[in-house]
Amino acid sequence: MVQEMPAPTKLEVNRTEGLELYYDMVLGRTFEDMCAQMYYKGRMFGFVHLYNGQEAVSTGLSTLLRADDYVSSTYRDHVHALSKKVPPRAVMAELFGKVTGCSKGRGGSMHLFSAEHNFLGGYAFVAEGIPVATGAAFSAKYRGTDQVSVNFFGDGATNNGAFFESLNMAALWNLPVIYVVENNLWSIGMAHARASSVTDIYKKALAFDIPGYQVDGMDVLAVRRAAKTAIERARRGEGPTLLECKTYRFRGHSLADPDELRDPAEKEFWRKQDPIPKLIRYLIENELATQAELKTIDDEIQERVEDAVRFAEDSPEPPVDEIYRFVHAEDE
Amino acid sequence: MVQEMPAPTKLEVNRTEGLELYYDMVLGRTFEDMCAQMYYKGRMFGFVHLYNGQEAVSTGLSTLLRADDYVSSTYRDHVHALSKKVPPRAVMAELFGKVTGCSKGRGGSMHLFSAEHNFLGGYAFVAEGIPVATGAAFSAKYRGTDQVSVNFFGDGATNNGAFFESLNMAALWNLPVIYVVENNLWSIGMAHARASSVTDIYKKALAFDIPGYQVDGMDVLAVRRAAKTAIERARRGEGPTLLECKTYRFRGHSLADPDELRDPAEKEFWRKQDPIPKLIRYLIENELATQAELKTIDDEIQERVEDAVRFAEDSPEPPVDEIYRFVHAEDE
Amino acid sequence: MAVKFYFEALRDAIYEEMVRDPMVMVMGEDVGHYGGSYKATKDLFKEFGELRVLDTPIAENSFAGMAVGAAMTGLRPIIEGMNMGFLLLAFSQIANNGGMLRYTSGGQFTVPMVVRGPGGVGKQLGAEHSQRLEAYFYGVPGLKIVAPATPTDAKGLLKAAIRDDNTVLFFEHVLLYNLKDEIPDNEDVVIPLGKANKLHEGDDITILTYSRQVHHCLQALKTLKAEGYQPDLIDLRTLKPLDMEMIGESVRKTHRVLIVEEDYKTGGIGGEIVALIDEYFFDELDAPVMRLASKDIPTPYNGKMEAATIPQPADIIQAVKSLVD
Amino acid sequence: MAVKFYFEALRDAIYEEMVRDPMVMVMGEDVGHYGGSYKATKDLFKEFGELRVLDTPIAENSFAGMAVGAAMTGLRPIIEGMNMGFLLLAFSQIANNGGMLRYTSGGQFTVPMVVRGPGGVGKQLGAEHSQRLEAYFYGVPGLKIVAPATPTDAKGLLKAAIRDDNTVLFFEHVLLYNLKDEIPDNEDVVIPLGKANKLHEGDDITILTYSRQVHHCLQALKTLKAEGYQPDLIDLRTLKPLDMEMIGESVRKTHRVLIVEEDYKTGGIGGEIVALIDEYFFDELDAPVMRLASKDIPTPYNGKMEAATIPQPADIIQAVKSLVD
Ligand SMILES: Cc1ncc(C[n+]2csc(CCOP(=O)(O)OP(=O)(O)O)c2C)c(N)n1
Ligand SMILES: Cc1ncc(C[n+]2csc(CCOP(=O)(O)OP(=O)(O)O)c2C)c(N)n1
Ligand SMILES: [Mg+2]
Ligand SMILES: [Mg+2]
Repeated sequence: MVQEMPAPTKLEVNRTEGLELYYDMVLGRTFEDMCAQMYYKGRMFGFVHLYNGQEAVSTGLSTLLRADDYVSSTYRDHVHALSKKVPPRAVMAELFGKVTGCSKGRGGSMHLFSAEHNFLGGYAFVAEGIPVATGAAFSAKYRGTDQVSVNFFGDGATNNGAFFESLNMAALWNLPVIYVVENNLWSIGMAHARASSVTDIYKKALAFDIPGYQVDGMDVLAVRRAAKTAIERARRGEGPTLLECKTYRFRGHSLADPDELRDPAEKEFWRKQDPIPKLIRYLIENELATQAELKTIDDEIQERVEDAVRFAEDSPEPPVDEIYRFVHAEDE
Repeated sequence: MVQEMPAPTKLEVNRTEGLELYYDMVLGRTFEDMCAQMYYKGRMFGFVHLYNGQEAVSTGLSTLLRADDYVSSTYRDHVHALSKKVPPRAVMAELFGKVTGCSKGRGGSMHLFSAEHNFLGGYAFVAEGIPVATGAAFSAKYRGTDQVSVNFFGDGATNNGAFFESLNMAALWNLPVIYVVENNLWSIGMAHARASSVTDIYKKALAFDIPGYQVDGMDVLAVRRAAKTAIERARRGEGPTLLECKTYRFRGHSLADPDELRDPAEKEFWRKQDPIPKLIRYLIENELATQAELKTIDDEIQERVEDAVRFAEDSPEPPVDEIYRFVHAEDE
Repeated sequence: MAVKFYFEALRDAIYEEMVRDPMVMVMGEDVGHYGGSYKATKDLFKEFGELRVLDTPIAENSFAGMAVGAAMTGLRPIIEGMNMGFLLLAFSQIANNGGMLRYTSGGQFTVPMVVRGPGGVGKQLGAEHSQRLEAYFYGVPGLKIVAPATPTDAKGLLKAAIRDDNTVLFFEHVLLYNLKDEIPDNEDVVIPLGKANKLHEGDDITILTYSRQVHHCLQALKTLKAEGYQPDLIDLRTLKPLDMEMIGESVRKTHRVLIVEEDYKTGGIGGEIVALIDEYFFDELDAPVMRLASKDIPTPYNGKMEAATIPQPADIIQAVKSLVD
Repeated sequence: MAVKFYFEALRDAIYEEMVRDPMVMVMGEDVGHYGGSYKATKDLFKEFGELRVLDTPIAENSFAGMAVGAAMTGLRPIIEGMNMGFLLLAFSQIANNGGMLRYTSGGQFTVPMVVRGPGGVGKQLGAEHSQRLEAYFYGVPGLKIVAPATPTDAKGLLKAAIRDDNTVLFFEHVLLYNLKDEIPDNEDVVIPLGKANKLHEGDDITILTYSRQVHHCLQALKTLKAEGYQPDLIDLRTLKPLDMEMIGESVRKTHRVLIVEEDYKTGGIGGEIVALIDEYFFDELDAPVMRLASKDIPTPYNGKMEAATIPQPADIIQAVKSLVD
């Protein structure tokens, strides 16, 4: 069941699609860079985990999803939320701890939520979101909808029991869930090969008799290709898929991480795989867009992210006297 | 890495070995039948899980172990303790809640322990003993001994996260541990095929790149063959092995279980595989023993088990005023 | 009225709620074909199908997490812990998400899940099967905790728990499943969470208890009444939130309080109740609130030791006398 | 004397104990190459090797269980929870085996394991990273629980915990790692478990606190003393077992008690302390023991709300005045 992906057909995306992928990846990158600035300026606190380098994964998956599909993530969740169309304003305001944030200032970077966008949350415990996403898929099947549940998590999470327990149940009941492993080769300071006795994560699908794919997570088109296959399978009610995306984070684990253990040569190697320039080359070579057009998009995004910051800055904090609000379902 | 076992060589055991296997299996069977009687007589309480039918697994493994090797088990632990040479008197007395019991009357059926015999315990939570056994193996490696750690658990435990987490760590660090799955096809009322998306448990070894074997758990010689390979590998410091023994329990899950869900035909089929008659045929055919000799052993064992009951009956209960004793390491 | 066992009352509650609301479902080990370890879901799968009465593998952490995800997206899962102790394995999902997710999501998501199963000390089940998780989970914000002592309460409180939009931990007692009781039938018995139950009116002492210890208290009550004592006996029923109204009203009347609980004395719920009574009614107290609880030890297997571990009617009688006389 | 940070003091304790006893080892996520999330094991693997300073996969339940098995067979493992909250995933191994196995085995096995790591409320880390497990684990029989407030205590108590033959939960505080302190060096600082520490002698009120709240109390103390108050300030240091001797002696002197704790008020350790003080010293009390604790809510991310969640020096000052005046 560990399968080869179909070879790419000549032109995989049209102009509109290509530009959408570009927009989503650049939005993610720009947003995260801005977060770093804001963190160092003391505008946001706690652990902030940035997504730089992994954009092709979030974009490759979520641009193919419907609004009523579910996405859940980890503590590295900003960009997964953005790709699911949670507005940058709402995410930035949350990071600023403002009441206009997507979790009303209560959640913070590791607890982003948006019911409106079926974004089921950032989960701060490793592997914690895997059973939750499986439950959302169960719920879709139970209610007889054809919604799909996509869950993003890292290589480190695949050594945790919840990963195996969930894949088994998803396989048993043919749940419409896609487990997307963002294998960025590291769990903070723990190299993947030191943590996993079998480093090819997609092969673990064999233990549950579900399809497992490994794709270049630095190539948004490759991710998209696999995503299409997995989403269609889930949509048809045929069951779960394990999708391993080989990728890399361009920054430290979190903005608090000195990042001293990763070999500079390794970082250099992966920087060259940056998914954004790769897509640019594709768009230009295939005449789907011009440099000028892309520049316009960049500026538009830059302005949108700056607007998000202004919005966050200007938004009020949640009133402290509402500190007990939302503890129980009774309080609206 | 999922391997075929070497074919049986003509005569696998000599007379002494053959009789030892016979003695150990019959002791287990006789002891458990006596437990059933005592339970119905109200001599023991709580959940009592009998091992009838699975004797070839415990015997096939433990008769090859050294006194300083470790064995750990589940709540279905009486016979695993006996095979590790914990005296029937000490086990029966524990089931009677007597101070002469192997856990001094504090543990009961699901919590048998014997430090003297390196029997690390019954564990009442499913899969709970798997990491503990892995830790004992780690300890052996750490201390530089060549001790081996053997852990018995059921098919149901292989759907629990601790199973996967532990196999991964044992593989990473090449720990001298043998994971013995007693696949008796059922977890209480849950059929294995309804609980595991891949029913061949030995294949899960692939996910961790360790050897996995599947053997006929109703054939003590087959189990012994696989056990030898796994124990030698562990002893040489080459790492863990997953050993799936296909077996069946002849009684309900526990003495409280009505056992209404298992098909009579299925029970009948497995009864025909009874490992004890199978070994008898082998011993007789190969002229390793006579019916008369075996009968003598049966009587000897019957007497030994009755003696264990008398011992348990006559033993005192732990003094209630010692109820706080052993909570902390400080109290001897 | 119909005579029902505690386990039947639970089953009736689940059955009626599943009929009433198609989003109510059950998941857990052996809840389907086997009917639940104490028969609380017996044959429900035949009527509602295997998806609504879902037999799960032995994976407490993940099926609890699945229930969270299902509850966030419209279902009302009831998860059964074959023994509540096993849910130690699901502590993070229950605490982080059952208890806290609504808050961290700024009120966007609710997790209407019921976590039910047998708790308490049984008949020589050994330490791991005799834990008292109501105390371990007590501090987790956002959770409600219930522990019914009778078939009627079991039914009425479980129906309320299923309809509640918060995560509710519902502790049944392993020794109460075969308790019989008259229950009003063809009628919708719903007992609101957070309301205690006065079992005997008296004015010389307040006895606060829950679950199986209610029955030990009722036994003690017979003797005590015969000897002229008049305890105000209260079954807390809901452990979190506590019914401070009924407790206060009673304390103002009796000025003496005895707490009888099966959980460990140290770190038990009794300590919290003592602190609350001091905080609100200290001047009403003629004597320190007394806690009669289980000894701070893993439950021993030996029968006599096990019996000595938990409060017995004789202990209750003695405690009441020591406080009143 | 040498000036040390709290994290250095922890590292020194581990280092010295590893030198002293070859069976002492460390396991956990990123304890090796990375040196521990708060550097408490920095570079130890270089000196002791990767087996004695073992980097584990992210599998709390199983590496805790591994530590149990290792401890039963001769090792003295120190396991680090990268954040203590993550050990909710290891609750069953810690409770069943760390806490109860010695008892269920009839005293045959001991589990000399230390479970350490950062707890408490940090600087906007969010709800899941700001839990207070000392309260959740408090009831588990057999466990000892420690929570040092200073570098000296961190070192001395950790060494005692490592030498203790019971399983000890050792709660560091995420905001104390960079606290500095003078520590007697080239000397074996071992502070016995179970002994509290008197930080200020006074006779008008007893303040009982632990971990980071000790520092909030010390801040409050400055103002209080300036205004003529003389609190008897006690750092509990070991939360289980409690030093009832020092507590009692103080209560007999002051007749008033304030508990300042960072764990949740409901189900917190304070409730237990109130109940114990009532049980043993009720007649000594001029007023009900007061609990100043965190609000019963998941810790909000917003900074102001987070600050309002836990007790602040101003709250302590006000509480003392309300009790003494
Ligand atoms: C249960 C749990 N254990 C440990 C942690 C601490 N922690 C946070 S992220 C992380 C590494 C996760 O690595 P990976 O799964 O590969 O995701 P990545 O950070 O690389 O995206 C760890 C150990 C946690 N948050 N939750
Ligand atoms: C963590 C946990 N969950 C559930 C149970 C209840 N339980 C006891 S035995 C059992 C079935 C185990 O089946 P298997 O692992 O196949 O072992 P077998 O009983 O067949 O020997 C279950 C669910 C338990 N003891 N521990
Ligand atoms: Mg990673
Ligand atoms: Mg089985």
